[in-house]
Amino acid sequence: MARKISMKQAINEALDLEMTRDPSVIVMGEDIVGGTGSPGEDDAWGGVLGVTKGLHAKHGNRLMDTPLSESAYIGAAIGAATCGLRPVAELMFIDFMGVCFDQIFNQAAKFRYMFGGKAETPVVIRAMVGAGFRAAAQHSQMLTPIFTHIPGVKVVCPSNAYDAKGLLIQSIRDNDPVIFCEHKNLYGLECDVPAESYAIPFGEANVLRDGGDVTIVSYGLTVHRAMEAAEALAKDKVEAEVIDLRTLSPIDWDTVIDSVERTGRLVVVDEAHPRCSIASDVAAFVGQNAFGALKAGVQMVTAPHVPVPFSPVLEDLYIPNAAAIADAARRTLAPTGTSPRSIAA
Amino acid sequence: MARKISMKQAINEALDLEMTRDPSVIVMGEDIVGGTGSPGEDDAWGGVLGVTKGLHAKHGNRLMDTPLSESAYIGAAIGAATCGLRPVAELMFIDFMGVCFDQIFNQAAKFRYMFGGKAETPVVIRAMVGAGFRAAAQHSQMLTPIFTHIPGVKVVCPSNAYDAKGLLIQSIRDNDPVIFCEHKNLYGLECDVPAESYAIPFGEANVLRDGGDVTIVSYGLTVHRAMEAAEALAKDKVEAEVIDLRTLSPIDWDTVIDSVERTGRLVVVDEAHPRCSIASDVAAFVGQNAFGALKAGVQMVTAPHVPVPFSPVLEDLYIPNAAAIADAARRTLAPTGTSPRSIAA
Amino acid sequence: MTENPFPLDRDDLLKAYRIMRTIREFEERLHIDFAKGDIPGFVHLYAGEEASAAGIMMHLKDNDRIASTHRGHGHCIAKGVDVHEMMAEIYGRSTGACRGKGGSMHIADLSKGMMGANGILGAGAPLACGAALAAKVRGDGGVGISFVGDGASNQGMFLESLNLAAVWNLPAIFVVENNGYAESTARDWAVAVDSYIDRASGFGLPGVTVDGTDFFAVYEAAGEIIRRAREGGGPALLECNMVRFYGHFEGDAQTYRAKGEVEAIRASRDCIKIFAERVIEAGVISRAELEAIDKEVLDLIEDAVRAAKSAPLPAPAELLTDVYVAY
Amino acid sequence: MTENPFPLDRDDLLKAYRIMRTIREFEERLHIDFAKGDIPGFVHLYAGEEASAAGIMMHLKDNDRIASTHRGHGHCIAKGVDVHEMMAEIYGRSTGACRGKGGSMHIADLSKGMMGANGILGAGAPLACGAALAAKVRGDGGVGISFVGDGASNQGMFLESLNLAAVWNLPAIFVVENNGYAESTARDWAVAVDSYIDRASGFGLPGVTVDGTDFFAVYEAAGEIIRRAREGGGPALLECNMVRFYGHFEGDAQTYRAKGEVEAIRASRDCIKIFAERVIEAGVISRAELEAIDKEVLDLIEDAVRAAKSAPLPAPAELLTDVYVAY
Ligand SMILES: Cc1ncc(C[n+]2csc(CCOP(=O)(O)OP(=O)(O)O)c2C)c(N)n1
Ligand SMILES: Cc1ncc(C[n+]2csc(CCOP(=O)(O)OP(=O)(O)O)c2C)c(N)n1
Ligand SMILES: [Mg+2]
Ligand SMILES: [Mg+2]
Repeated sequence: MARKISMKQAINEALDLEMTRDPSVIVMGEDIVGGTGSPGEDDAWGGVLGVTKGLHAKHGNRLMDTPLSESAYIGAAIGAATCGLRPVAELMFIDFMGVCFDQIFNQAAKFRYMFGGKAETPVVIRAMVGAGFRAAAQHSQMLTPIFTHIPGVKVVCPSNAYDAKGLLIQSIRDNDPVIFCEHKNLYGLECDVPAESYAIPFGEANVLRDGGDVTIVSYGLTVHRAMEAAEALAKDKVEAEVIDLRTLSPIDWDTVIDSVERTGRLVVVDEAHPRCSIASDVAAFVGQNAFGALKAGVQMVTAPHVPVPFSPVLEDLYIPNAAAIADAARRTLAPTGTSPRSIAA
Repeated sequence: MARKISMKQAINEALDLEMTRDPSVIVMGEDIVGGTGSPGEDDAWGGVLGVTKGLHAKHGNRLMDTPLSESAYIGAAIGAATCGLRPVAELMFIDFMGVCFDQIFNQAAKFRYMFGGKAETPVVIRAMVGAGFRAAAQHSQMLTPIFTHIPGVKVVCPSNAYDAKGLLIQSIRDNDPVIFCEHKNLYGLECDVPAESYAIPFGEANVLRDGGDVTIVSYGLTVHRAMEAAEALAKDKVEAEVIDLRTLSPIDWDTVIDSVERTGRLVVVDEAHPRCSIASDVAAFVGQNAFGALKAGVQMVTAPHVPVPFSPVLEDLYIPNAAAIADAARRTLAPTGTSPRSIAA
Repeated sequence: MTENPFPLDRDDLLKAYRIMRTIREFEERLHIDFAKGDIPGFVHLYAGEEASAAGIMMHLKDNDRIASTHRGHGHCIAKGVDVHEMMAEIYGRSTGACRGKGGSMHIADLSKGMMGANGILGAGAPLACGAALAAKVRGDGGVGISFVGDGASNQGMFLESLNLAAVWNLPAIFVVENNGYAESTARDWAVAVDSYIDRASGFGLPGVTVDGTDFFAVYEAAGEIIRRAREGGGPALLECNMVRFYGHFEGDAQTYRAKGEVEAIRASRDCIKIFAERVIEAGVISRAELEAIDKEVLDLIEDAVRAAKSAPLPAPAELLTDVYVAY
Repeated sequence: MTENPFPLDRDDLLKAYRIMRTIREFEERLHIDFAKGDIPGFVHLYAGEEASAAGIMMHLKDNDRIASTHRGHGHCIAKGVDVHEMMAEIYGRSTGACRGKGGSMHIADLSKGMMGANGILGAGAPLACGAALAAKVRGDGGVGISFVGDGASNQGMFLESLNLAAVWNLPAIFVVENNGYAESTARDWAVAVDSYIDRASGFGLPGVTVDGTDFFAVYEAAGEIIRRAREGGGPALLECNMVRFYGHFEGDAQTYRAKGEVEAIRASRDCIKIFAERVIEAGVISRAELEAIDKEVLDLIEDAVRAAKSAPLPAPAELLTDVYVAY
């Protein structure tokens, strides 16, 4: 039975279902319960934006507030995962990875390989990503390219409530470490979501719109901008195929390549900075592996090579928008050789 | 006056010259003096591989050993830089960035932007990078893509003693934060280096070899593998142009594009993992901005998507080698459309 | 006029009062304007905690540096950052202290020795060590002060810094602003030790705990610690026990607090009221003098808000500037 | 036969001796073979520190977990990791504990409760908290033990873990193996506090300091702490003061040490000699019994080296396997 619920509710529901199903699932993070040790109400916050609200009432001590010590508790989640639990640790904002990255990239990501295949680390690290919240440079980053670069972790970034639920359930059941990226500006977005439990496999992109003229690939918030761009292009009789990657590592190369083999044109949209980004990753892979199919250079539309600004007027310019995406698509349709060099300051 | 000295000596000399010239230059790191508080000789280590050996005798307390607290002392170097010093902090292995990344990417990199242009942070973070030392997964990483992704830091990775000296002097004089990556397997490599002081500007790639058939772009250790590959190719009458990027952020797009516009073919070699790498970055940029010049898909030769293995037999397979580079070059010369999909597990 | 029993002369008492009152009105006004929807982003108010900022900063000059927290407005004002520039920054205007690029969580003014509010907990501690190191290398007698909340006192960066400052014998001071909560979580649960003096001792640092709602207690303890640091006596930790009048951030419903808690602390632990009563009772300052300051402060804040609202927004080109000195 | 004055029966005394002797011979042999150039990479020897590993691990079962350091061979052996597999690992062979992919710094055997040596200082502490958490959630009475050097005791991850373990009341134990040096740097310089008991107190943890060259002192202190943790009494810190017989890593010229220092500690602070003298003197174990063990251990090591050297190298395809369970 599907109802319209928000991405925030979908994530809450996925946690609830998995905690109910599997007693080895525990959930921890700063204020994810809220009010621990404080004199007022229990379950006072349910996370800084209320994503875990209500779960403590149902699952009790399997939800744990933590002291403000990301290395210690993210590391504890990782250590517990190697001992048979399935912890879901919330790193409030992905921007905080700088204080606990060692536990993620040198420990969780490498155990299996360093130990010759003899370890499993089924940990999920949930974190808010993305700009548009007027939260400035240290609370608005995307950072997906950094995690995608690292072998041994998987990287997930849903664009809607349906995917968020199914991908989070898969993340919890998955036997490898997963970085689960939640775009804070999508939390309120509703769509049809079945009440039942379901898992969406990793490495399967979603074709949101068919089209034969140009392929637009993205993930997270900018998927919606890509759809807007596709609608604008349709008015000009340009039919864009829009692909939502959903998981960045593993990534569904087949769907991307198959589409480009039909359209011959590709735009990759990424809310991350341009250098060594998901955009450049996809563009390069396609350029190497489907060069013969390309009728024009792959166009990248990314955030600029600058930190996220605070002022709303600047922040709104920072995030790739539909107009820029449509323009990039049009560039792929123009005679080749005319595209200007474009890497923002 | 040029003499043959090793990259290790060249780095030592650059530090010595700048400390002599500018009293605001201080140098800190774990055991960079060595033996602090210990009963034996002073200046006992000069760094774990002896790079800073002898500098303490000359410059005294402007070289400082630190406790084993990377966030605290790297952060202190950054804080001191905003107060007018020019600290050079050694992060022994770049792999340790996970315990101090916040100070680098959220603090040093963002101050100038967050503060509206009102801060300067002239700090240099020196760190060993790269594989081949049989030092396993946590002491052998490249990680250059992660820093290159971050706006606000500059990233330097010399391939030889001459460049190391000139680029380190530039790094110390530069007014922005610089991540200075020293490939540990190049420390012993000697070349002609003038005794005098000289600075090599950032963003100027070095064309090590001219050739009209294919362009090979790399940096660091794999530049030497690229040169070997070029020699092998020359035997087949294929003339490769070899470009050493030297600095990854800023990066010299002009030299790369100009070369590709002549050769029409590009191989990018990167010791980092493939996803969101320097290789994909360069390939994507060229694919977007010089598509018309390309006669074949840009080929990437990278380390695989796996941690660095310990066993020498595996580690030797891990690092991109000359044969793989030459093969990639040959692929660009084959009829298009035949290149196989290639992203190692 | 009676004799002055305080360690500050009349001018400095008036100055301290003006700082505290300015902080208070700044925050009260933000609280109102945020609720109206005028202000974007995360805003953490310092109301109730003014005596800490004022009591410490009264000892500092521009070459002394402070590294602040996410709750930084009070530190900024006490360290001399321009109130108009602060307000404009919070409104995201190009006349802001950071030209609108930083916002509430990143206000800085290095020319005043204010190294920045900080969105990352604990991050200021290493930076303040760096300021202290620079002062030590230059021998200019400056100090570096890091502010940290009770919650952030569990962050590795902060803990490492205690040891580093002690090992290097830096003129660094760590002020723990203990307001009892980290977001919604109680300090008594999250910090495993009862006394910050013990935590400081664990790193070889002298520690002092004071009632952070008592300006004079803060002022005297800070004075002693700062003097010692300037003279080469090394780092120290100062805990100020204080109260937070508003929620963790604006919009916080605060259901984790006890019923009546906020009313009670506003009534009995308002550091500005306590200060005012003391100086009036001692006969050193008159109520009228304080009220005159109150009025000036209200005008200043009103003027700052008006100016901020009518100030230009950053031009689109500003998006791409100020990333590097040169690139 | 005389009465046994020790807290272990004869079998356990012989077992403890065998563990220590095995570690010692393992390390002595690596020292020789490394100098010959047989062994690749960084190798950090545990020789001289055996009583710590043995004294603690004698209390543990396979469901108790330990997180080790870069100097991990002793912990591995004492926790029951197979010596042949260890040696093969250090030689980079496919028969190694990690199939040659980890090497000296990453030997692990989760089936024995050994969570891995670790190339990142302080990283084991959060992991051991995780093991302790898992034991607590399951209620299986297990403990998680983190080993850390004196140098690494200044790492933020370690310090945060002390607080976390106390706040969550975990069955976690932090063993500081204080051998006086971090690489070449003196502990007394780099750790700002004189006593680790004070550092533990700074996080609300009970701390105990013992002579780490005295097996029985370690054994008794560890036993008490571990028992308490198993019973829900929470975490603790144990400092073992010990000596390092070799350099920081193989190849270290050790000019930072005092003249004669190594000879002196080998003569007077050899934990194995001290143990042997005590048990022989007490008349509980005979010299001949110990010598028999010595011989068996030598044979074991010789056999392990021979097997390692003739074991197959990893096949090229191994480069790409074992990154994910499924991808
Ligand atoms: C490294 C890091 N972790 C978490 C947060 C999210 N966060 C912001 S403020 C806060 C609570 C801080 O409490 P405290 O240090 O006591 O300061 P207070 O807000 O009480 O002034 C948290 C958890 C952050 N900004 N940085
Ligand atoms: C985070 C991190 N920083 C630095 C190093 C480099 N390093 C390896 S061992 C070592 C000294 C460790 O000293 P201690 O903790 O006392 O252990 P010991 O070697 O004496 O057993 C250093 C600095 C590292 N491996 N990890
Ligand atoms: Mg607080
Ligand atoms: Mg040590």
